[in-house]
Amino acid sequence: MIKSLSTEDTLENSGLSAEEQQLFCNARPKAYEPYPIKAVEDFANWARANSLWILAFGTGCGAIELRPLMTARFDANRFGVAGRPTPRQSSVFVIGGYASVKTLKRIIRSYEQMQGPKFVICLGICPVNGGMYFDSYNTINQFDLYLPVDLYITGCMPRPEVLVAGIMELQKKIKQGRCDGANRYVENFDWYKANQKKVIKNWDMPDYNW
Amino acid sequence: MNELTNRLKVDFDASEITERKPGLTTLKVAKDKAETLIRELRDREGFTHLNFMTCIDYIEDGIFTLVYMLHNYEQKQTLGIHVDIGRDGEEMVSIHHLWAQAWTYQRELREAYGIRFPGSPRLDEDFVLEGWDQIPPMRREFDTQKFSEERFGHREGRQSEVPRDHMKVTLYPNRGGDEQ
Amino acid sequence: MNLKDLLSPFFVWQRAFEKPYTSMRPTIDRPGAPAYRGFHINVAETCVGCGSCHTICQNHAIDMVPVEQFQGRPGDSGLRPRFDYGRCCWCGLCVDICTAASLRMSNEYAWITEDPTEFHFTAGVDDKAWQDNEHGYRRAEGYHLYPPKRIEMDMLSPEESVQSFDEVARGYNEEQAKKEADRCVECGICVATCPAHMDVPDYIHSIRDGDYEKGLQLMYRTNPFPATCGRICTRRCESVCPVGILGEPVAIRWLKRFIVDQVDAGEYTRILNNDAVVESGHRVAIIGAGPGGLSAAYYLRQYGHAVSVFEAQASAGGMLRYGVPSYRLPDADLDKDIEYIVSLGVEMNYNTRIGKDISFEQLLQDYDAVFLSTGLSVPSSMRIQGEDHPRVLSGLQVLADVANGRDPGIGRKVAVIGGGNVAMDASRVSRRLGGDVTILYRRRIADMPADTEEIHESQEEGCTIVPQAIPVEIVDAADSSQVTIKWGEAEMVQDPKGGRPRPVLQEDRMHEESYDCIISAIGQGSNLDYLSREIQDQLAIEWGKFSPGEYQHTGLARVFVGGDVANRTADAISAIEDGHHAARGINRFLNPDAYPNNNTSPDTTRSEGEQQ
Amino acid sequence: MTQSTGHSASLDFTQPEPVDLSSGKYVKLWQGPQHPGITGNMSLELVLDGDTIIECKTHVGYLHRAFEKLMERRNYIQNFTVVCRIAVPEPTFNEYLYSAAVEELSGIEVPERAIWLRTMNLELMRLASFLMWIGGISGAFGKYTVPNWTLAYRDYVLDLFEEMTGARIYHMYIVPGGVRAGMPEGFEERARAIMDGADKLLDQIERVLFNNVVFKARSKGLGIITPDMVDPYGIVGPNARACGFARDLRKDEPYLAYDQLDFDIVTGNEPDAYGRAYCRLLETRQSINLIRQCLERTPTDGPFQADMPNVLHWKIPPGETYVKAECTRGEYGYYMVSDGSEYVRRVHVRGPSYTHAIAVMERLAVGTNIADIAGLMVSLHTYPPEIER
Amino acid sequence: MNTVDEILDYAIDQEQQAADFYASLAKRAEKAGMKEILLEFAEEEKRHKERLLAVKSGDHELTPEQEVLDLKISDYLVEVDASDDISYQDALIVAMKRERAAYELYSDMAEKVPESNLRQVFVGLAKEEAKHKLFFESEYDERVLMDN
Repeated sequence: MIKSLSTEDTLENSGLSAEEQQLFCNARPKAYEPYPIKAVEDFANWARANSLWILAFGTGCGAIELRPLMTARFDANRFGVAGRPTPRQSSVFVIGGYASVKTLKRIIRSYEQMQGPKFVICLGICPVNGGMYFDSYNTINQFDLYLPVDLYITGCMPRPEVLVAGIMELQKKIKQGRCDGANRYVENFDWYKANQKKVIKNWDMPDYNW
Repeated sequence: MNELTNRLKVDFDASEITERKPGLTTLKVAKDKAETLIRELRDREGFTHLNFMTCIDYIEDGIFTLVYMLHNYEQKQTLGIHVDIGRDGEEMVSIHHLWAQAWTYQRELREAYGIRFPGSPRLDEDFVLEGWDQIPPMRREFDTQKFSEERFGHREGRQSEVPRDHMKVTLYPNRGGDEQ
Repeated sequence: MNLKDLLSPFFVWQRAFEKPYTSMRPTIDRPGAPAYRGFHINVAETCVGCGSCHTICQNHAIDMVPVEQFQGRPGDSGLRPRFDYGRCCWCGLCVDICTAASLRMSNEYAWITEDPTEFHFTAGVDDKAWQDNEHGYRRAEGYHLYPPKRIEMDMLSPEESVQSFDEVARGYNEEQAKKEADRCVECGICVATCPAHMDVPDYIHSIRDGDYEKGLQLMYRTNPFPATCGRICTRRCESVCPVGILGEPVAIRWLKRFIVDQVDAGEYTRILNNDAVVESGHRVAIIGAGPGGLSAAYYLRQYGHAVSVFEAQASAGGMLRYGVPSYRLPDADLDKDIEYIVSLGVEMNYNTRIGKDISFEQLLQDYDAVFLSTGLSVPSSMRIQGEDHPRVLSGLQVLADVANGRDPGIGRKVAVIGGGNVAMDASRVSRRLGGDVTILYRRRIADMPADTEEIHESQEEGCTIVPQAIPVEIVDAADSSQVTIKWGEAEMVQDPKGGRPRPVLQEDRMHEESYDCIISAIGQGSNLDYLSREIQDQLAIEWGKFSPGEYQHTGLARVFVGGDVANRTADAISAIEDGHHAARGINRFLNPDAYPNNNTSPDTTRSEGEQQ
Repeated sequence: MTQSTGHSASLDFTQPEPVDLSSGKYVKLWQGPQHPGITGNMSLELVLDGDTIIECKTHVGYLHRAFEKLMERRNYIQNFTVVCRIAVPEPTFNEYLYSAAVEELSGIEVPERAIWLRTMNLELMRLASFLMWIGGISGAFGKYTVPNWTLAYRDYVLDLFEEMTGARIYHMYIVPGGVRAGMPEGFEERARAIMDGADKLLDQIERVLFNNVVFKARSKGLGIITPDMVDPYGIVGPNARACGFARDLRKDEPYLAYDQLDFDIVTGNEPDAYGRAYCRLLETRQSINLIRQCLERTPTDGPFQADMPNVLHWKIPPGETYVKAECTRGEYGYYMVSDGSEYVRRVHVRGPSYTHAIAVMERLAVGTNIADIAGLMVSLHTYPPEIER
Repeated sequence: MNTVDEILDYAIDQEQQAADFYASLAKRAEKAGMKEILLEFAEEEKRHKERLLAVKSGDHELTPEQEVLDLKISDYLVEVDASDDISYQDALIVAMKRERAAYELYSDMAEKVPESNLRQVFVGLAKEEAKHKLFFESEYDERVLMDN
């Protein structure tokens, strides 16, 4: 099902005017290469795991439990978690439940702008199998068709406590060097793009954003 | 309220005047009289608040019923005005000049049902949808589950049995009312 | 701007001395509230797999999946709910609707995984950490999503009812019927339990829709005696109705009756539209015009076979006519069912006794197949001293006399022996004839095989039930028109081998009482004397009953059996199903080409197992 | 002080001509949906002249889940679980209004105890929502301390919800026919303690935030709603009350037990962001007061659910109704049409943000400094999901 | 009968006679299905015999101290003839009565013999017969008195 990465190196960014094409990077995404020395890579992973910066993008109702998470009661800062306003500074993308097609387009753009290594956590049931909105014409049903996901937290809504647990789980996974979502995206880039374009009908944006 | 509805009956041929509950009355007027009626209610009768504007799809009768819900703060009365229009590309008089939010409603109705309101600003801009390539989704003939299954798919691994059928197959396959 | 405004931000420092909000170990210190709606718990033993949770789930998050160890349990579909936590929204509607109260929720809420396909589990079957959690949401006392109590049926008061043979249950009116029909959860467990597998949820649905003609059509698919069964069915369906687990079961019998009562007999032909039958040219003989025989006749006519029914009595109906008193089943309603069956072109031969008026061998010669349903017509004997006293009557005889309009001559003071439906019928009939009735039963009231309603109603009508009374001897009374019974009290003793407790006579507690008559109603046996010894041997008879094969066929080719004489349950609905199924079997037998895998031949008798 | 302005014919709602961007003088800026200064998930298309906004267009639909369509496909009981998702900060209002509409159409009388429990729930919900909003407005003007207090304190209110209803966010407690459970044991004391703490917290917030010179400087005079805008723009709730309109559905057309509760309509006379914020602060206090009254008067026994038909095939007689309630943002309403079948014919959810976030926002934004746009938006208390549903 | 073995031989012989009785009855049985039932009774008696043989050979012990439930059903039933057209009910009554008679015989003997060892054997045999009686009485209670 998953097509391997094609040999072409550049993207066409089809659908954009020539003028706009110049504004974007035309190269295909690159996979992250671990440091050749394991100790160095382990150290890097330890550092990454302890500074998870979450992109401030409330894509759905899950955002409501992110706020308590970040404020005094659950105080995620002590786990090295912070909210960042821009994707360029963020390493964790929390998908707050359902994603409408319109939002999915913005999620993809934001995700691509994030710098690696980057991780995706899906909250709630809707990204797993459609959840409450399994029959809605405007929400996608399986988030992992469009972007790679590192961790799922079920619940509706997942409580802040389980978000904390999820973040700890993610940290563990990063420290073990098993969070390869971003690399999966690169390796199966064409497959992901095909899926994305199947649902996003007005694809008036670059194929890859950074 | 009775006085008012009686007058509307005479002046605007309002029909189907129904008091749904104390404080909520609905009536039906013809399409060409609707705008005048609403304007008069707003300017003369104190129905200054547009609660909302929406549409009901009566696909079996081939009509859309537009609903304008107006409220009078003084008398604490709400008046629902029903206007029937054809389902197939029929236009409706816009009321965007009467309330500031009316054009938003009209934009929504254009997108959700395909009803056109000539003169209404930004009518053809996308409202909540983006890149929509199907029939307007709120029309009753649009099957959202089928669409969702086709476009978004569902995760595999689900299978369910109907208790009654399961029991028939496992317990009494040759009996019951099916074989005749 | 004033100084206060400038200083106000510094009041923030006040908070430095307050108790901090921060939860130090959020994942450990904060379990869900005691009533939290967390992950699901199902007590799979209690669950009956009705699927109401599946029906109510708006997210389609619940699948009903077969679970090996629950297959084939009575009143259990064998399915259990399987949850998809990629769909569930923890609304708890499944818990609220759960008919068996087996489903609830724990206060666990943490499930984190990398694999989105993991979020499925069959609650109570798959091993999950929260299965034994004590906390969590469960339905509050007094909260229902369907009415737990059934709509009361109008009944004649006991004072009125003993005055005449008028029907006691007056039937639902439309509003009552619709309300009662509304209580059905449409699980269909009743369909499997009903011996005839009637489409209960479907015809109940037709009541809600007000479409009684469709309801009638649905009922005739499996039962050509709806007016009868709507009144006197033993309704095993209601005993398994999941609505009855926590509340009262849906009044399926009364609803069935309601549909029939709404449709005029004259309309039957139009509604059921049986004209389209193509005559097959085959001829089938049926012995016994009881529910089994006539049911077979009805369905054989559906297949287009010519049917001749032979009945020893002067009219059709068998035990329904001669054994069921008219205050339970008025003749008019029985006739409604029978007349429609007969109207389909069934040849009726009344007053014709096989073995006397025509021999069984003759039938075998003249017809392509024979269906035997001669029922149980011989009253069982108590085998105690003095049983042949002239003032000892049999319950069946009393009932038959009353049905035929004869006076059974019971006198005033009556004792009835037995605890089955015949005993109750005989008692209540005696009450109506002016008798003062005492029922002697050897076990406890709870052990009585009669319908609980029947027991209750007979008590209401003034019959005295003396439980744990074992008749020991019958002797002449001082008054020659009376008879005296000696009976002893019984203790219920648990049989070490299990089973229900057995009564043991206590010789030191004996009683003696004189009555105008004693009605013995302790059961019936079959009379198969019309069959020759050779044929009996071939038909495979055990315990005085046939044990037919899968399609009601016997060891003798072309002979099919059914009804009380061939089943263990001995009730009308089983007989009806036997007749229906025999019709199927006969049809298969007569059309071997259409059913290549025919299993109605004598070779397969009993190989498919006895019928349930 | 009901003050009806009538309808000002002079007000002009025609859309301005689009600005000519090719001149190079103006710059177009998209704010959102991925932007920390946006409430919820929506976006603003701004055209700037320097740092002044000269044109604003609101774009919504990022949270569109087609509730009204989905509700036509689910039966009456199933819908009750769906509706609360329409507005995350205030799901209870959806639950109540949906239930009330169904009850009105089917003629179900809700028992006394359920009415009180519902009232208390709605007020708790208002309290939680206001606390979150106060944090929001404070954050929008760059003061990040207060959100830490209010969101943490809101969590205590959510704890009360969790205890009572079994869930923190989507309570699904108010069900057609009544409520799902009574008050748990000891709830009253715990709730009172939390109310006392909330009172104290609000005093601190008033001192720290509302007296704050920076907050005052930035919010006063921002986004002035003139009284003649109120009716033509359909402005309701605290936004209207802040400019002197004493309109509150809880008093004007009392529902549930509000006619038995003692409170006054909060009005203000500063129709700017500060005035609206202060108005909401007072309403938060009012909610606390109302919750205390409810705690005192809610019956502790008796039924909490009306006699219900079997919900699996519940048909409701044909009819239509419009029910409304005063949520934190103003008139929240459900319009429901039934056609006698098991499925609702049409539900329209009327959220106050529909006009606040689009018509009002687009008008008020013009002439505002780009730095204040987040504050302006929060001060209108808009919430996108109730726009697009 | 002065030794244990003699007593046991007598009892075994009694069981064999019973088996023969049912077998001959089965041969003559007219009613449908009764043949099988009577043969089944004969089998049951043979099983009793096997048991006693096992006791004699020492593989099995009698249990005189065991309490056996007495349903007393047979006590008040009338004697019936073992006729050719015997019904199931009557066959059970015949069987119960036979077992009852055997039980009473052994009980009487137990009272009469002075030797406690022999007495124990008689009591054990009586208990054994009581069990057989219980078997048939339970069967009667279950099947014949089903509706009662």
